[in-house]
Amino acid sequence: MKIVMAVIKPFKLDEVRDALTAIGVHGLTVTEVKGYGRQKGHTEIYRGAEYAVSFLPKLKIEVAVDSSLVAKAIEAIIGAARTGQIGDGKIFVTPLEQAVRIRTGEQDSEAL
Amino acid sequence: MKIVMAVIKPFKLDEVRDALTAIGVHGLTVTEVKGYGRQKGHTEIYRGAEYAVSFLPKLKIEVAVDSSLVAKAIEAIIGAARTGQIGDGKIFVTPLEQAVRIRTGEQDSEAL
Amino acid sequence: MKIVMAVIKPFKLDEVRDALTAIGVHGLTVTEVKGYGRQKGHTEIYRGAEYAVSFLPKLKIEVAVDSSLVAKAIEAIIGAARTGQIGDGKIFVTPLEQAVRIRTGEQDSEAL
Amino acid sequence: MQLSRFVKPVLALSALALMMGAARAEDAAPAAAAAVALVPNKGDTAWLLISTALVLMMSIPGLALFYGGLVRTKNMLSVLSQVFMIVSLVAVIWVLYGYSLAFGGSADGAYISFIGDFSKAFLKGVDANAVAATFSNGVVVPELAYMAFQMTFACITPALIVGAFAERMKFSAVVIFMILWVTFIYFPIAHSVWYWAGPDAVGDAAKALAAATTDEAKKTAQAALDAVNGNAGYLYKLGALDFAGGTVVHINAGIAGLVGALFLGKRIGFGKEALSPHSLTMTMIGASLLWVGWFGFNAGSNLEANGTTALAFVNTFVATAAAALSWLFLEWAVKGKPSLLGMVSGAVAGLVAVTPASGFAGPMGSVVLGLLVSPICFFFVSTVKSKFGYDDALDVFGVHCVGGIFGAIMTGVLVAPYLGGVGLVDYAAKPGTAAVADYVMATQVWIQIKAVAYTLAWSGIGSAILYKLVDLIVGLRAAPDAEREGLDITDHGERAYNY
Amino acid sequence: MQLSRFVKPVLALSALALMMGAARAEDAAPAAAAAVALVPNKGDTAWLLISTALVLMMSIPGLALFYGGLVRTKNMLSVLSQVFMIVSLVAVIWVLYGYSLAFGGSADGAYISFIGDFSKAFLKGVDANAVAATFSNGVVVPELAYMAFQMTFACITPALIVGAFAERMKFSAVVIFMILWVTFIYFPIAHSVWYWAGPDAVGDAAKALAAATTDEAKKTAQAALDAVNGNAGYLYKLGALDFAGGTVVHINAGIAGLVGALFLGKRIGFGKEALSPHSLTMTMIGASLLWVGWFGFNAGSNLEANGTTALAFVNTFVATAAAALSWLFLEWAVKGKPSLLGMVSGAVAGLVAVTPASGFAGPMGSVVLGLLVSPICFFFVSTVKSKFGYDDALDVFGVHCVGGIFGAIMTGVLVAPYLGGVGLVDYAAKPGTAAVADYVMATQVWIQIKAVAYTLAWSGIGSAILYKLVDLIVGLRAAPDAEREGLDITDHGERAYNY
Amino acid sequence: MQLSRFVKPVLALSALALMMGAARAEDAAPAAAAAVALVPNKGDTAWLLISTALVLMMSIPGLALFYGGLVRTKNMLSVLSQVFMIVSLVAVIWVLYGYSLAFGGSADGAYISFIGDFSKAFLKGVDANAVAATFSNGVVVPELAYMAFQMTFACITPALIVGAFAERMKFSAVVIFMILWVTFIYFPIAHSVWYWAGPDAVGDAAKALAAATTDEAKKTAQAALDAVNGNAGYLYKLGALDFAGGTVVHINAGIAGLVGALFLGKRIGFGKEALSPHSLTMTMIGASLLWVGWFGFNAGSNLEANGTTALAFVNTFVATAAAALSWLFLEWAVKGKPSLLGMVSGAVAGLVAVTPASGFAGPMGSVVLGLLVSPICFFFVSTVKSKFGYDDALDVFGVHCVGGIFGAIMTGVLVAPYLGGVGLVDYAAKPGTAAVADYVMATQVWIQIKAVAYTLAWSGIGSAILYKLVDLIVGLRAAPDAEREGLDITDHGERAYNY
Ligand SMILES: Nc1ncnc2c1ncn2[C@@H]1O[C@H](COP(=O)(O)OP(=O)(O)O)[C@@H](O)[C@H]1O
Ligand SMILES: Nc1ncnc2c1ncn2[C@@H]1O[C@H](COP(=O)(O)OP(=O)(O)O)[C@@H](O)[C@H]1O
Ligand SMILES: Nc1ncnc2c1ncn2[C@@H]1O[C@H](COP(=O)(O)OP(=O)(O)O)[C@@H](O)[C@H]1O
Repeated sequence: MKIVMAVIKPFKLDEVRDALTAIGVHGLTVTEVKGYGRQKGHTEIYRGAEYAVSFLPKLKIEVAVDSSLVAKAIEAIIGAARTGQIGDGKIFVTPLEQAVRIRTGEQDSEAL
Repeated sequence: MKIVMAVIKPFKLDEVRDALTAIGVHGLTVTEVKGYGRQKGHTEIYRGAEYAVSFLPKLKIEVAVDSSLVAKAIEAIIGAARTGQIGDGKIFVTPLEQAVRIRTGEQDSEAL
Repeated sequence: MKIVMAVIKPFKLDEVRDALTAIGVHGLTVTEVKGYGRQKGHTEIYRGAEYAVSFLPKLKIEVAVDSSLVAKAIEAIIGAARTGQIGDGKIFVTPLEQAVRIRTGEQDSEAL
Repeated sequence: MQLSRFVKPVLALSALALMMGAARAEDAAPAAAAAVALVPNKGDTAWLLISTALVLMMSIPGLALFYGGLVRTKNMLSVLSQVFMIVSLVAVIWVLYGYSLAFGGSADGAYISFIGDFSKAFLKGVDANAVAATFSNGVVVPELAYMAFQMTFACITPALIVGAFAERMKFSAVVIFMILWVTFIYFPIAHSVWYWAGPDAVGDAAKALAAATTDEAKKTAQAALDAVNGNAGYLYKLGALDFAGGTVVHINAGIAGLVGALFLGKRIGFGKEALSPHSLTMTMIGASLLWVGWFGFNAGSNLEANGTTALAFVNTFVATAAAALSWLFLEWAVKGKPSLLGMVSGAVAGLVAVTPASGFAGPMGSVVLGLLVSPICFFFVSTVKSKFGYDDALDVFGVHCVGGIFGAIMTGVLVAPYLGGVGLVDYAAKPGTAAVADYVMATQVWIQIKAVAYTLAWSGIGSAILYKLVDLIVGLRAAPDAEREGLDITDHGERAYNY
Repeated sequence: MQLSRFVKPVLALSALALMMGAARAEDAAPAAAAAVALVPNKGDTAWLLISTALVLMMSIPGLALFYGGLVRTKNMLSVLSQVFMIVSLVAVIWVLYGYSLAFGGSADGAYISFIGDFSKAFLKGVDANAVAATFSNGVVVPELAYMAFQMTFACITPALIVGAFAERMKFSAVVIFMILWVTFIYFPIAHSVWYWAGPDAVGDAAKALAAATTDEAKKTAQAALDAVNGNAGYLYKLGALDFAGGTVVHINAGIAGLVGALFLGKRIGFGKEALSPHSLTMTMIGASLLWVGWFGFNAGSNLEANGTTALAFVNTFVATAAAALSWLFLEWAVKGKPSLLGMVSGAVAGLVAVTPASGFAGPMGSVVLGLLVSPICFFFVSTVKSKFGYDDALDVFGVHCVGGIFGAIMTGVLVAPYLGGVGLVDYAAKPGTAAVADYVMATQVWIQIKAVAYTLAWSGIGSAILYKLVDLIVGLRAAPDAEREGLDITDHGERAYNY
Repeated sequence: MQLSRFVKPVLALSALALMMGAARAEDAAPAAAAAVALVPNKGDTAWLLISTALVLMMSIPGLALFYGGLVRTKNMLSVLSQVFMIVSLVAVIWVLYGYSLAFGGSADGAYISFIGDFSKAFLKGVDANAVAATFSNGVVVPELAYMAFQMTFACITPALIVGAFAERMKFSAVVIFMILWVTFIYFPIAHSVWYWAGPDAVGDAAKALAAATTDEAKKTAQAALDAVNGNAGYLYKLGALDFAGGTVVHINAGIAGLVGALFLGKRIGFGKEALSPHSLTMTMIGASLLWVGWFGFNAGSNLEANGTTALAFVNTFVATAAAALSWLFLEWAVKGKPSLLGMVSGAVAGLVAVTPASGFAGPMGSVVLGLLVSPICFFFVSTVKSKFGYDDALDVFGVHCVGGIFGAIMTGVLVAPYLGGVGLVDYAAKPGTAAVADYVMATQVWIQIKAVAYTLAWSGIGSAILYKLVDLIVGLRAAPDAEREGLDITDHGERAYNY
């Protein structure tokens, strides 16, 4: 099993969710984050004092999937989240050793 | 070492924290997240326009523990967070290769 | 590749970011979290009712880096985030198996 | 004889004339006509109307925010909705029959001491030309303005109660309870305290008595004067002083809140989890608007814009300031930190306490009143509440009822002329003027205590019955799951914030 | 003859005197002097000034918060900025030439029915001693106070429009559009509805006619009276009733909003994503302040502080309360949940509907008006909007225009004396008093419908032209990326919240 | 002779009578009695009281939110607490001895030009029947109302200062500093500017002089008139114009703020980190309420409700609007974006600048004043502040002091009748009326500059001494760790938001 973690632009959430459920993902967890990267931020000015804001609002999506689904999941995310502009975000895949459903105690694939 | 990451219902935080400290966990990190899964959301209506809200507020708990403690930690979390209803959440276990305490530079088990 | 995840004090963000970019890290993702640990919290009193607040505001930084950069990154973070007081935080290193840039589809090192 | 409020329509005077036995309709007519000839002063009208707007602002957004800030995010809208709904609901009920039950009435009703009648239902006879009496002989205000001013009191009082059972009562139960509560508790109490025949009616009857020469005429005139004096609410006749609503508003709502908190039981997590206020910023805005609006409440209760109005204004200002400081420094001393919530709670306690006293006490008396009320309320909301373990969520009992009782009793003290108070008045002694009446502190304090006890009993018992009734009809309490998820989503289908 | 508002400077009277042909300047002088001798009542002045402050509070922060709470976080400041900017901008324009275009004018202008002139530009002649007429013979108010009161109406009306095209119009476009809109739409409409010669001018001319003995004198006097009656706005002369601005403010802004929504097109994501309100707390604060401030708007429109003022106050109170309940229970029945947003939307709909009727209807009529307006508006904002698919973001059309139209027409009904209304007045019949005029419901309703149609046409067509123009100059709509990022950052370089 | 404010109790007149030497107590009595016979107009009383409520609303919640929104979340409650505490504290001090030190005083005190005495301590003699003079001969208001109105000025002025040292000063230090500051800085300055004998006292003495026939009598009468004229504050006697508190409130608080910012040093992170406002929404609400409340501040300062009140109202309206636009467009031009914070900062700058001028300038003058003040303040808060590097956190100096100075000086210009101003008055020239006095612009501007300098010196030096003193007693600055964690938790044990 893997955890596929994607950092995306906030307004792409619904599309990514739909793309993932379309390939059989039943759950995911979303976190509001601030991203720093190549995408340039903006300047805020408060009474003449200018602040460069380089952290931009992004959403982090974490999906635990069977290893077999990883490639499809990546594809689905890219398909839904790409705008072609800098700042579209990243996908990171990390190993997942065990998964448990709290309600039932089911393990691993059953738990997802 | 492992990172035990649990997604739970928000009002269960204190109980989970207590259960974990009871088995010797000294620290944890909590994030407010939105979860999508089998638990159905609710409908919000604003001036007649209905929106189905499928992302529900959850808390994500991350605990770095010695591998030996993983089973106990899972048990503790299940014991505290289970209500028996859909949406109780998941526990994910991922490998942790290195841990450092910033203040002292202590490593791994010492750092937890 | 690894994911270096650090939990730090909020006001240290800018310094940590600068230290990381100085060693060639081009991006990172920040999350507001609440930390529970050795650092004692404070008491809040509302109309005579006292509540012990043991979760403190922290920032979690996640940086995906080439394995070769891990040591340097840890060093940079420690250098920037240490105040010497309890609660300075932790650094956790976890394996990263794959990285993809959504915009271009670039993989792994190229994607970071 | 003491100051209080009253409405004197032409009808009332005519009824009075009829009651006099000797008077024929033709005789009454000129008197009535004379009364009609009194034209409101535009300065008074302006003041009464702006005061009315200020009191509405106390409820919405004032009270709604004060309370709303203190609950958890997930119940914010439920509090705001309950307050807004109550204001709207009671305003409509008020013009339909509430005003009549509180201020309508003719002296021949046996129940006149306890409740009005339906003579002014649907605002019958209350048009742009109708006038209402004030506390000064020969001074009237537009009755519609008086009616609207009183309406805002009827709107805010039930809204105060929701703080006690916040975060757990079903919205449907709140709606039904409030319809019943204003009808069976508020209107009668308001009538008991504030309904009387007005200074001119008293003065005219006294004048007639003085002018009577034959024994027969004297007897008739005395009977007429007695009838005028009898044409008043129970607590008014008792001689209870309540300038702007210590009993009617605060004790009344406060005890109903306590009973509600007991009936509904504690919130899930009470005493275990931190049920921290979700936005003290909102609470502070609410408290500030309460303070600002309370000038309308208290100084507006003088109905006119004169020196006494200014006195009530100043008393409201300084009692509040003193109580805010008093709570602040007490908490600083006792708990180690001076909190904003403590300070604004003190301010509200001061406002509550000065309400019945505002037109009677002097400024220095009000400062003392403010300094004293905070420690008492502080003791109730921290020590007493945690000792007895009831979950009066936003301290409606601890602040409004306790502060109201203290203020009501102290009003009997601070009215003392030798303490800077304005003393008591007698409208019959020198007809046409407000003469000085005898004042004995112990007597007055005892009257105040009786008024407090009456209010506690009526509202406490009555509210208990109503809660029980509503529980039987729709159930009072939200389901545990709904309570956990928050009433905003479950009762209203909305969320307060989507940042 | 019907009630409306008016300004009677010395100049106007003199001009009138000149027009009379026979009158020499020397003759006019005493009349003018007599007019000058009228001294404002301080109660009226106090009421008018505080009403003015209340109406400003309706715009900022009231309306700004009501609207701001309903948009997404990223556009909060854009809404607040647009409202604040419009208020500031129009206030300055108003004293430069707006007041003059709306309320300046002499009867010899051929266009007098449709717009004023520049005779009062830069407030010429409007100093601390100038007075303006009210609706009562012999009663005046300081013209500066009248001018300031009217200024707040000119400020809030364009601000209402921004709700329709919220979250997508460029700030620069809003600035330019609003300068044009008040100049070409608001000032003329305000003039058409509210400009007239005042009760004393009418009364004096009628008195002169009555006093005329010779045929020649009668003819001259009749011509003079005709001139006075002709020296009024088009809709005023039509006999349209609009106590506080149903046509001028709500229909006017509402239709301009709809046209704007159509011109700008839908927001990105409209109908697909949840565009949930970011803070219903702010919306509730805004709605509450609108309610409180609206007393200034409606009851202030009586200019004096008398019984009619109290009537307008009460009508405003209860129509709003009834409409809030009506929407609440309807939504509860239809959608299953009683929402706060629904309730406050109902309250605003009630405020809108009662605006033209506030000084004319009786309280019970206002309750009925409130109960009826909510279902109608509800139907428009839910069913009609989604059927036609236009993105009137904050329902300016559905609430203000639709509610305004309903209120305007119902005013013709509820003014009926047999429905508790105040009836129509005639200032010429018994010169010096406001005599009762004939009232036929069908006639009056037809007049009201004509006034609505006139306003819809003028504002609808005029606004369309102005949107087109501004689109050509700077472009109306923000770039898609800017819209997605939010106008706060892209237009203003700030963020509303940094928690 | 110029307009300013004053209190004329019976006592003062008697004292005056005694001073006249020739006058025996018996002679004084009728004069005093005559003065007592003046009854306040209810319209004036209504206006003064509602103005008082409006000024309280400026502080809480207005100013508190305006400031609070600009700090970081972690210091929100500290700002709200400081403002609320100051208001409460000063209100109590005011009735104990503050009012007396500012407005009490008899002419025989050698220090009468600089401070009052304790003759009105504990509000001695200030009861519901006492009256205070206005600026019109023969017009009085209830002294309690006057006292309350002035109280709100004393409450808001020190609250303005906290913006300068926000986010770093200990709460205990703020408490002590403010007690000292109002006592030694505010009361004396208020006395210097606003204390005088009133129009009737001047008129009566002048009348007596005119009536004197013998040389001896003339000499006595002249001495008496001199005594009346001498019985006034220093700046008043200088002839300084300050209608509503440009010197007393804004320059006074502004310079104290700057000194505080210098004493306390910069916040940790100043100039390095982004110290962004945590809620511009709150700042906008605050600014709006400041604007609305400021009508009470400025137009209320006329004490009466007449044409001049309307003038002050209009000036306040348009100067603010013009200044908001001016800042908006300037920032748009210079920084590329029109920000909401800029616009509301401009509005506040406009309000500050028009404060001293509000009753003296004409509307067009006020528009110009508004347009000019914003660029000046903008220059100070952006360029000057960053150049000198002081951390005046919320720009108390840059907006209030600089705007106040500009407004004070410009008042000397805009009062010019040929610029639409109202000119100067002389109460002695034609006793019983406010006659026109000579006006020379250069002279008046020079007087204004001297008043500014006096205020800057007194408050600047005095404040420095007080900061030093408080630093010695409890220390001014919070510990670095506390500052980093935020004063809400460390000083008050609460958090503003728990979403
Ligand atoms: N090395 C990294 N580790 C963690 N997160 C990263 C890293 N690089 C980028 N990100 C995240 O991805 C987001 C997008 O990256 P950015 O460089 O702006 O554009 P792009 O994805 O188009 O290359 C950033 O805002 C940040 O949240
Ligand atoms: N595959 C997944 N990957 C990541 N998080 C998940 C996944 N499935 C569920 N979750 C998280 O767990 C929460 C609970 O899941 P849900 O399916 O609603 O109920 P249950 O845990 O009872 O099966 C979700 O709200 C989501 O946050
Ligand atoms: N075992 C753990 N797993 C995850 N996060 C932890 C763990 N221990 C500590 N943390 C995080 O690190 C933060 C700092 O830890 P703490 O024990 O307070 O101080 P120190 O880092 O100086 O030992 C905590 O607030 C928490 O967010």
